[in-house]
Amino acid sequence: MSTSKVATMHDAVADLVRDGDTVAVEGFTHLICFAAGHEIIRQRRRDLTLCRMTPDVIYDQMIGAGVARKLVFSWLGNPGVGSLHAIRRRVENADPEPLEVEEYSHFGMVCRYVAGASNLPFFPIRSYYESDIPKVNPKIVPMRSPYGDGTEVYVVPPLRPDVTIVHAQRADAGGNAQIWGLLGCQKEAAFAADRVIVVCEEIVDEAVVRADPNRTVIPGIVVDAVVEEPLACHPSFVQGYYDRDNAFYLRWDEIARDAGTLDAWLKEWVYDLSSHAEYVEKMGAAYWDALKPEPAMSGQVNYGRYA
Amino acid sequence: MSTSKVATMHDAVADLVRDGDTVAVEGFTHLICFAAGHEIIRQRRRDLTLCRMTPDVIYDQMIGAGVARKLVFSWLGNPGVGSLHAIRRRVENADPEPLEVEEYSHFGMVCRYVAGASNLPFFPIRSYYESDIPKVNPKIVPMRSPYGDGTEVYVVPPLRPDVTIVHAQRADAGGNAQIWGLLGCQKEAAFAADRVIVVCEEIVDEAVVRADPNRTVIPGIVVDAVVEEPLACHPSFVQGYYDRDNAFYLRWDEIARDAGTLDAWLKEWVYDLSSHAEYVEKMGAAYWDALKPEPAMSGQVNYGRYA
Amino acid sequence: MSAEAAADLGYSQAELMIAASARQLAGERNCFVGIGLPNIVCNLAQRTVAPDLQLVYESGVFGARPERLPLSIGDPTLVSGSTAVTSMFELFAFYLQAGLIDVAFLGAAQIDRFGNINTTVIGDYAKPKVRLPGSGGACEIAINARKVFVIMRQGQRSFVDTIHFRTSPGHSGDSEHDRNRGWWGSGPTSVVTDLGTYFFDEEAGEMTLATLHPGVTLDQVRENMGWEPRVAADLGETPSPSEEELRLIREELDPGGVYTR
Amino acid sequence: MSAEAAADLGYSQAELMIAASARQLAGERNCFVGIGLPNIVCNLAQRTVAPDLQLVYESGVFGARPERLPLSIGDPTLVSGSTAVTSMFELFAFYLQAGLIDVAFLGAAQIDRFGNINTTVIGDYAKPKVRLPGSGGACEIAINARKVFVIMRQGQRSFVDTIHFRTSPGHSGDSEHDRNRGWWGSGPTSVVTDLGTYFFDEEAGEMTLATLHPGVTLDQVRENMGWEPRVAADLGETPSPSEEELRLIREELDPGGVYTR
Repeated sequence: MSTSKVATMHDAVADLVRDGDTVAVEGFTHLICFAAGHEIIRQRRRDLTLCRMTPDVIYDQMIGAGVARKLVFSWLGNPGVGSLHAIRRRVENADPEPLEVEEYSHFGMVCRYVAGASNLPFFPIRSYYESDIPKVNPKIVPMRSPYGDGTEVYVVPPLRPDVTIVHAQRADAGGNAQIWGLLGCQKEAAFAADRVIVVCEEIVDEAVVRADPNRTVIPGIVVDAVVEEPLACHPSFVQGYYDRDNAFYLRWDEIARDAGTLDAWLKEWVYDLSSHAEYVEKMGAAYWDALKPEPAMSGQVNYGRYA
Repeated sequence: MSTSKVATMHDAVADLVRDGDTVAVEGFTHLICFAAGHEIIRQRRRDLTLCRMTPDVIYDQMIGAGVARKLVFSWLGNPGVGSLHAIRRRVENADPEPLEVEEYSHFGMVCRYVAGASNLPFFPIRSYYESDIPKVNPKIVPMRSPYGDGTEVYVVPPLRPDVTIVHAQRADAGGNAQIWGLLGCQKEAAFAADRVIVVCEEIVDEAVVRADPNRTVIPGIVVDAVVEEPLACHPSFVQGYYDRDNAFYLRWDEIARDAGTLDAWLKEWVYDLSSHAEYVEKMGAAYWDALKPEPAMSGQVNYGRYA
Repeated sequence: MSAEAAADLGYSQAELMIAASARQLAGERNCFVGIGLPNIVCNLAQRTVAPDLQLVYESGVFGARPERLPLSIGDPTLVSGSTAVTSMFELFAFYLQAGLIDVAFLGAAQIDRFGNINTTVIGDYAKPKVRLPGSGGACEIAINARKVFVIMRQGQRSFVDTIHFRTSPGHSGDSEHDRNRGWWGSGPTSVVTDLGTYFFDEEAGEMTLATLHPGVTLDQVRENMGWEPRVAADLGETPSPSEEELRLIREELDPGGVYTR
Repeated sequence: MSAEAAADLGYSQAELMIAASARQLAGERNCFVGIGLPNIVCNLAQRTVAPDLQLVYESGVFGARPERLPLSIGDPTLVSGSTAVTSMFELFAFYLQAGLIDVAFLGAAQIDRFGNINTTVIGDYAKPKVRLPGSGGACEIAINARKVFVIMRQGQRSFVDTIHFRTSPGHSGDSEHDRNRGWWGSGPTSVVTDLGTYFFDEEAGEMTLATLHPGVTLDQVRENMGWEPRVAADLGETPSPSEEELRLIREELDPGGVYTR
């Protein structure tokens, strides 16, 4: 913890994300680290297996940019809007090339991360009964209770990404990350991974973290790099920091319908910029101000000093 | 949530704890609700199956008072002090009567609650290999991974108490309980149970809970009664409210060595009192003042108002 | 029923569907809320027939009190002021799988007479004509929620004789089998469309037309589904939304008319 | 070695055991701390040979910075000012079972030459002479921690040829078997007693005397164990605690002398 893990997004991605890796950028509607996705696009990683419960706009951008050969997921869409057109082109028409898919249900994906995080060879769930999902995914297999009660469950295999990237409201230089609001499956995905990048709105003093240890979701022990990158989740949101940019989600539907438009967007907003800071600047301060919520404070609790 | 579940300890125990029940009073060193144990003794419940990871002094008192016929546990002792003499008398010498025991390891007990809370027929763990524990507990059985990787795990069965009793720093009248500091397995034990009693230091306005929803550990949805009972965990501790009374843990070692001394203690501190409030009064204000820590505040976080 | 016809009645199709669904939530407690119409349905029920209704979102929120109309299942307005926020593992394991969810809403791209639901693909799985979102939580919701409500527009492409992929299981058509499956769920319990409302016959497990919306004929229903429907012996008319229901929808729940116009 | 003899050397038995154990933590990172001596050992190591050592407690605390000597594994002083507090499920699953714990301390009522540990019963399980605490987390700690250190006093009743119950598995005596068990742990790696320090021979998996404490003879060691011990070819003497180590123990870690006098 005494060692700082602070890095730039460029260096974190350059050092820790490799061609051919299995990568999970997690965050369920909340805390989706678009800036990390953009950096992976910018550094032109290839042949990634991308994992995410909800492939959202960020994976449409990454897959549209050609970084991935395979997608592991449980719900594929632009939430509240509709389809992810770049991904659909690849799945439906192999345009410009095929995309392998491996799909689960939400709880199946979550349990795969839990199994990965817990070093378990499988995880049992009560789902998939009489569904066609196991028919198209042979990794989902039935298992009978050993207690003779006749109960059948399905089991899913562990998911152990090479790299998991998550975003937090704040972290200290050692990578201890605190998150509030929707927690998704970030903790499980981080513990399951070989390498972890924590991106955060603010790097704070260790004393801030230690004042409220129950708020720590990911401990520095599993973290390889900490990147301070404000507004990194746009157009997704960060509870207490900025709102979801719904207009962008709607706009993406238009952008992604056409490969040429998508390429132009990538050129303007990813390739032609050297960092997320430039993206933030290009959008303009007024844009960000409009996404900022009024404060709603949590109140404090007393841990007590026991000296 | 609109319905109040507030009850007195007397009424909560009278209504929800029945002879022959499987009862879990959970809390790992922290938040052990002694006052609930005393009320169960006072109401002379019988034939209980008592479950707890660490049977601690509270179960020595309850078992010494004759409420239980069976104990399910993972570590049996007076932490930092030594033995639980009343329980040992029953296990070693059937004095005054036998006590059935069913034992696991800590993680085995935790996973039993997780399975109970999750409606799973079993839960896999990587423990018990080459240990004698499965030899004396046939409910712990080996299972091979269905993925042909040769990995063997052990599985434990779900634990579903009839009643779980937990203590929280605060709860609202609907039973939504917030806990900080050591979390033990209370959440899992509460979700696993048919009936749940939440005891708390303070009943707070619902708005306090709603200001920091990530702090809620047990939702009112699974809670049947909420009891406001300050200092209910003595001699255990409540983070931020009072310290562990180590002197009492040491004293218990003397008290419990002799059945007569133990009975005299129960008469003076349980049977002859009508409530925990009388226990608090009998100890005297100075006693409690000495256990109170200096404040150490958590700081606040901003959830943001999204209107 | 055309949109104009509905407008003539003083309310929109969506408003009628919302009111009809909300009334079915009378007395319910813990409800897994979807986004869009189901969200408005639940909020309306909470203000009318189900004051104890707790809104649970698969994103991990329990007891939400949104100050604005949430635009996604993970809108930050669902978190602020809620009772509890939990990890998705705990939400699916301790709430849903444990049987604490009384009612859940599911959408469908295709549904068959037994309430089997497809949200995965149109066409062949390996080479789909249309790649749909997939299960999300729907598969385990169908299996673990005690009741499942479906709200959707009906037509020849969505109410089909044979779904292309069974994402979420419904009734099997064999009530004996269904009773012994050992899950909390037993297939959808209610379907509300733009034309009428349906329940599922307990023995046959088959979708059965309960009411026709005002101005809709049985022939219109038949024209908009891929099988010959069972019809309740006491087929009635769906009650119109009350003044109070319309006021709540228009003034409080969807003042912008995003989902209801 | 009698307590008086140790006093003559300018330090207590406990202080020697603490210093000897702490030095073995050089360079380690994540340590599962027990209460009592192991707690002092870890705190001493953090201040000397292992500045990056993180103190992890099975009660769910990571990165503790206790302001006082904790009297139980769940002392509130472990929580205040720590880096993270987590549920016990997560601590055992995500930290321990996942292989993140580099070193753990275990106690023993009985230990055999292979490091198998009994903390369950003396005598017959069904009718025990002495009912001991049982496993607690010990069984999974022995299996999942990468190294296991034992600190205990030795004698004929604790260092036994045949333990009465195997609570926590040690080495098997078959190194080929041990390598293929597929766990992180491989039985204890170090034992420090009041008489000497031991390691486990890699091939035989057997406890081997590495050093004798100052003033202790090999015969004394033999008299205090239930089997004929293996002795390292280069059997040496345990280095005495340094001035700085003694200062830290006496002034900072156990000023009341609760565990060290």
